Amino acid sequence: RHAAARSQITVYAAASLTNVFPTIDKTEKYSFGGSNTLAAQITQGAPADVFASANMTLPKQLFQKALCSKPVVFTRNTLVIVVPKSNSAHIRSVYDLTKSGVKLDIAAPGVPVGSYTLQVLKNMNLSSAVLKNVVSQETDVREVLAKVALGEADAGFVYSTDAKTVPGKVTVIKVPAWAQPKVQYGICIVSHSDDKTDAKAFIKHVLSKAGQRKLHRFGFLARVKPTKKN
Amino acid sequence: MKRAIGYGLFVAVAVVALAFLLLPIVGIFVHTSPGKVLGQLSSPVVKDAFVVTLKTSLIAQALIILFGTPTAYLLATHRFVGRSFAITLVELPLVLPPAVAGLGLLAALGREGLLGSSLSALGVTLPFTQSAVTVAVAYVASPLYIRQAIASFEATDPHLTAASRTLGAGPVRTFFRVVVPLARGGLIAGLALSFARGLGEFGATIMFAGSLRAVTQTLPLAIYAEFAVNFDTSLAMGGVLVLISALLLLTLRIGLSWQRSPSSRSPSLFGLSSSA
Amino acid sequence: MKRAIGYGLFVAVAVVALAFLLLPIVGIFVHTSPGKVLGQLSSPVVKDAFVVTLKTSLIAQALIILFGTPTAYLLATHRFVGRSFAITLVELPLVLPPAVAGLGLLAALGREGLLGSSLSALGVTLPFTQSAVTVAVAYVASPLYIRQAIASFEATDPHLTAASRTLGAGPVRTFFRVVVPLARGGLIAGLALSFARGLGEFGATIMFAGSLRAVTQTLPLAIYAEFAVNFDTSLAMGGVLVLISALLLLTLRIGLSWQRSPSSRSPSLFGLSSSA
Amino acid sequence: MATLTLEQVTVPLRAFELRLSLAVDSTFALVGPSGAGKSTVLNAIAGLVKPAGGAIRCNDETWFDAERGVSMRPEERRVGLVFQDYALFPHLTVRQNVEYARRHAADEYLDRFQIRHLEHARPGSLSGGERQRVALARALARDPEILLLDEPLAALDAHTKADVRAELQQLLGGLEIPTLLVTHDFEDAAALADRVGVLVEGRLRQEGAPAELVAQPKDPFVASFTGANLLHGWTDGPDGSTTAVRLEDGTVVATTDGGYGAITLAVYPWDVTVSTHRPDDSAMNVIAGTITAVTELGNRARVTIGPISAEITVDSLHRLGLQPGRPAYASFKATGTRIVASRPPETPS
Amino acid sequence: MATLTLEQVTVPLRAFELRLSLAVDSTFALVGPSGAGKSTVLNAIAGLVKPAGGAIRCNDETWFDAERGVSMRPEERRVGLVFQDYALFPHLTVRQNVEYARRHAADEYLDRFQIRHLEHARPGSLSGGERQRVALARALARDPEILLLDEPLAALDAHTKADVRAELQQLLGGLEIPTLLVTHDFEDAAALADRVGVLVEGRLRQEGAPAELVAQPKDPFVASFTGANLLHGWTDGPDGSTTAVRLEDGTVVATTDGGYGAITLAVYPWDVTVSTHRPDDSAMNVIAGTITAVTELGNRARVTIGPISAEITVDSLHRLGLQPGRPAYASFKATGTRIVASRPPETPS
Ligand SMILES: Nc1ncnc2c1ncn2[C@@H]1O[C@H](COP(=O)(O)OP(=O)(O)OP(=O)(O)O)[C@@H](O)[C@H]1O
Ligand SMILES: Nc1ncnc2c1ncn2[C@@H]1O[C@H](COP(=O)(O)OP(=O)(O)OP(=O)(O)O)[C@@H](O)[C@H]1O
Ligand SMILES: [Mg+2]
Ligand SMILES: [Mg+2]
Repeated sequence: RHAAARSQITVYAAASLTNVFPTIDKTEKYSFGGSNTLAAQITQGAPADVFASANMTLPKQLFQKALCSKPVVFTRNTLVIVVPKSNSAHIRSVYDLTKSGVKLDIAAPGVPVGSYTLQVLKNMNLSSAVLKNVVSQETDVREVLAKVALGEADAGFVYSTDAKTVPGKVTVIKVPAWAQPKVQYGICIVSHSDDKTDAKAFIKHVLSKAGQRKLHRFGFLARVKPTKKN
Repeated sequence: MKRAIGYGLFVAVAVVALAFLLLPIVGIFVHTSPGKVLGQLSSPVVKDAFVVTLKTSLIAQALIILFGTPTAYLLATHRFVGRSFAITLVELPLVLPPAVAGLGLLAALGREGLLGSSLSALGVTLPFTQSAVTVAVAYVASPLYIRQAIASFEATDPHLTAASRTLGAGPVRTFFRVVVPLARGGLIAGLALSFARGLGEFGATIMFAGSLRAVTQTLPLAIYAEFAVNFDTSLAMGGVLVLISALLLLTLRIGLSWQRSPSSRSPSLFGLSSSA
Repeated sequence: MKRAIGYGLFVAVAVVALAFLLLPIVGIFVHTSPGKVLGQLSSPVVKDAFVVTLKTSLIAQALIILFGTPTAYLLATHRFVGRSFAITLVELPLVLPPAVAGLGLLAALGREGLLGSSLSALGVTLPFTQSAVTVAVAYVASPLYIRQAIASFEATDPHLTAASRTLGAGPVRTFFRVVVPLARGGLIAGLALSFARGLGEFGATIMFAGSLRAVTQTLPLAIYAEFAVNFDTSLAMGGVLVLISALLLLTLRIGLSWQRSPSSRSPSLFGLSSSA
Repeated sequence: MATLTLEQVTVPLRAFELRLSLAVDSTFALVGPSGAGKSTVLNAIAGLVKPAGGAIRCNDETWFDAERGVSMRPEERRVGLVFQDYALFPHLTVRQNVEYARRHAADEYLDRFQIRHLEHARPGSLSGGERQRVALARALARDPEILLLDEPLAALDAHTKADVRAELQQLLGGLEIPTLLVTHDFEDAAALADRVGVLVEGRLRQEGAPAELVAQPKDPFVASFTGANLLHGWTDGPDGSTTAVRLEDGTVVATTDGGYGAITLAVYPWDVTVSTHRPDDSAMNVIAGTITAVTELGNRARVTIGPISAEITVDSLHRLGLQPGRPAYASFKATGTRIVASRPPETPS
Repeated sequence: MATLTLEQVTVPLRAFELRLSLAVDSTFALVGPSGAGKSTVLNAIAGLVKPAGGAIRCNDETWFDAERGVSMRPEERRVGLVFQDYALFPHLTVRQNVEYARRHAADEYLDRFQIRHLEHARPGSLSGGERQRVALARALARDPEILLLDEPLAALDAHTKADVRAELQQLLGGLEIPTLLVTHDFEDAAALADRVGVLVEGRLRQEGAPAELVAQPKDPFVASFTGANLLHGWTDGPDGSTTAVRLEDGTVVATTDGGYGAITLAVYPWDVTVSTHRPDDSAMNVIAGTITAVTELGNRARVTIGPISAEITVDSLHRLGLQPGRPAYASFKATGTRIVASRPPETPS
């Protein structure tokens, strides 16, 4: 088919991809949202052609139910700590999160970023020391970011790409690379798509050099070729 | 005097209550600045969302009127076994967290839902279409209209309906020529509430209809989507929603009170407590 | 006959409407099976969430009664400039998507909000506390009570308040001894709605209060959190919420109609349309 | 003229059961106290209330028959029902109200009831008399076979009532359809109807021409309704042509009616005369007492002495200097009394 | 006894302005048509409506004075106001209603008004008369300096009205506080009050003892209110001791009152006699016409002939065979007429 005759496909993509995907391909229709919600909707027959999730678990689950093709990793993200510009709790590193009285906001364990957060803390052996300061477990990473940006929470774990969307409102504190979880974004073709060719073409485009460059510009990390084990 | 203090306390409490209700709205406007709010009015995303919202809301309210009015009338005028259950049923959508309501709608009308196969046999797929937005809004907003309609119908003078019957009009003609015109004020008030609730509907819509720009993305969904990108903009969009809704409610209220005033009760006794 | 058809159409429409309202609830129960729903009743998460929900709801409703009742009374009995605005203000929380309402609450009462410094000077921090849940619920649910209360107060016979005044009772004693007892039915009905709405409140709560088990996690928040993990369990929890709310509404309704029956209107004319 | 018949129409009500047979062919007034079931009768005829038993027929057409399971709907029965509160549609103009039934052009009725000039007004702005005319016009424009009037005069103030009553009187005289009207005022019933039935707790106590009811009330209720004084007493039975009755205060009065045991006597105020000295006439019954109330109206005055009221001229009132607090004597002939209830003493068994 | 005075009390109402001066020291009845402003007067005295001007004083205590800016609140004025609909608290028992003002133990009033046996009943289950007694007891238990009664008899049906009126008459006679009552029925006013004022469109048309108003009505309104027939006509002025008035139908009648131009004559029904032949007596005024209505009540009957109603005995009615539709003559003496309005012809200028 000619590119010109190509019909518009519908891409269900994680909320953190809101800014970058339209720069990769602005002709498609996008529905951005929490990966969980999107997955649930696809299960219910939502008219999606492509599903781009903020983790690999959800697309894998769909794959197991034969609801989508075998997912591939198309980008990676890192976890960071954000603190309000005022930083009234004087947090300079992950270790400051153990100070008593710090109001730490994280995402719920069921949400991808929530499970990554727990993993980081586990990797750093800080689980119990830090988790006692948790004041809320949000259902969406954006809620974590909002509460830090509004100065209500003293700190929160978010994706580094999220932190970039509220410039001037938050200060980013890096999490040591060795403690970083494997934050892999998976993409797959939805089984009931009636335009699999175009869906395949879209995924190819995302995985292409140009696509990867765009992702990089918005703070995403280059995809690492999935290991054979996956 | 003790009594004056008591009365003053009343006023003070009311002022606190109104201030509490006002504060978050002021908060939104202060946080984003009115200029930003007005700027949002010209954003294409907002425009698309506004069109979707208006279209689905209008259809949903039309459906609510069409189906809700006879339902309310029958519930208001008949005493039957299970009436309490039926009225509770009418109120339940109000209780459900909207997201659960959305899941319920999926479970009922989705592809795999109770009626899914019947619907697809008819060639109808509801979820994730604009019709789904309408259905979600109608489901969530209907209790506010139906409740008020029941109250209005219960308040219409049964002598007038009886008079209509003895004058040769059947129940249906009586309903349209007598009952509805008399209950009009209450019905419009109920509709205003239901419309307002529908405009702000989020949880059920995102579950049942998804959020696709220019198709199913209503203003609240756009606000949510924008929230992931820039929550200042999203707050400004919230401001837009507040403005539109307030304008709508006010217009309705003032229009109504203007029409109703001639038949309103004598102001003399109303004035009483204010002069005290 | 044509007329009988018209009437039949009415009944048919009402049946469709009620079926539509019932379907999603049936959907939830069918999807998860009643057994699972009942099983959820013993889950510790549900128990914690239930306690939080009940506690915050009760306090929120108490606040709504305490502040909403005098507000509604003043709005019902006084004609003043800006009354329409005040009533619109009372209705606005209904329009706001709850998440926007939550953001508004943060912008107003948060640490960095409009009143943040004043509050922290008093040693009060609201966000992330159970009080914040109460505030969010009160904000979102209050319109339903206040609106109904205004309507009930407007309907009380001004002669009775006047009589109370001439018998030597000041406005406050009149309010408690005459106005409130007479409006009681309406007030309770409004409270039921507001309570129901409060039980299902999600968006404003998660924004303003966050979600922490046994502290701020209400049933709807628990349902949502579970949704990310296990769709079926979350639906079952939704079923629990439906059960509790329906039971609550029904109890109130039946209790009320039982008390009200002696003074209710003559059934003869009500029976009219049913015999037709 | 058409005829409406009610055969053992039965409606269970809260405190009692309504059970009534009735034939209406000219103007019939149903009088009775509040709550007697009067409105229920009209509602049953109009089809607004479904009786539990009996039959209602109008000119050989069966509107209701419990046994045959017939029950025509209100809109199918050709009745013109005028409600006590008139039940005009407040959102429609006078003309639209009259046109509601769509049977006849409204103009004829607007003219006939002299409400043409009000045709664009809404009921809310009409006076009581005007409202009634509109309600009548609306009911008659429906082309009814029978006219039902529920308390046609109760909603009017005394000032307009006299006028409206006279108007109504003329109107009913000119109508060619039977009319059943309901009122709790015997005077209105007498003014408007040829025949009057007294309904008490769902049963017809007495039926007849108004004058008949005054002349021969069957029971104390009918008597007091028609304006009589009621005197309660005890008698051992007739003695010759008269019966001696010992009243509650000990006074003994004579009546030409016969009775035995506890009895109630009816005496009309216009049969009672008042004097300041005990009359010599031994043929008279005399009740002595203090004047408790005096009401003057026009050239008549009503004077209440103990249990009895007398109607005398204002001239007599002034001549005798009758004033509340003064002692006086009320006297009436034995022939002016009627025994309206008697209950023989219980024999110990 | 205390005195209540109203000095130029002014209340702007929808269609007109109420402006009234009044002194009440015994029992005063304010009569007038619906909407005249009667209830507004009571509300102003009770403090439920704030006048725009004037003053209200009770026993040297100033309750309201526009100029001095005094306006006591309703609960501070010691008035006992009985509302037209009684306004009993439906959610309280009879005893709780009476105790509401907390001034006196309820028992005294429960006994005095014979409602002790009802003390635990709620107002909804009481009859009209019982309700009124409760309302009175409640108002008096407040220990008022003045009693205000709004239409005390309007809510009652005719059957109980007579009893309640008699009761009320006795009660008001025994009270030691001034009473202002409002009614639209002149007969009730005459029965209950020493003095009567006729209020029309916010102004007092005439004030005096009931008999004075009947004898000397100042204008047509007062005349018709007291029960007179009104005849409209035209005269060129008195000629000797009488004035000849040409009525609308051409009949000329004579009156002993003087007037000029368009005038209105008042004639009371009891001053009118009816005959089937034109009376020979040339001193009589005669109006010929067809009988349009006949109402019998007791031994009296009211016969309407054209513009005039006559009250005659039932005996005469039957003797003369008077029936609607028959021609008849109504006659009355010149001295029985009163000119209640006259408007001189406009002189062309
Ligand atoms: N549908 C009903 N079921 C049971 N009782 C009823 C019903 N409708 C009316 N009643 C009762 O029946 C009695 C008669 O009512 P109805 O209205 O016929 O009286 P009425 O003679 O017209 O009185 P009024 O003069 O006050 O209008 C009343 O005691 C009333 O409470
Ligand atoms: N607060 C008010 N402002 C303006 N007009 C009023 C007010 N209250 C009453 N009115 C009008 O003033 C007039 C007098 O009313 P009021 O109730 O005093 O009459 P009333 O003589 O008691 O009549 P009724 O016999 O019908 O009770 C009416 O025309 C009424 O519509
Ligand atoms: Mg009735
Ligand atoms: Mg009045």
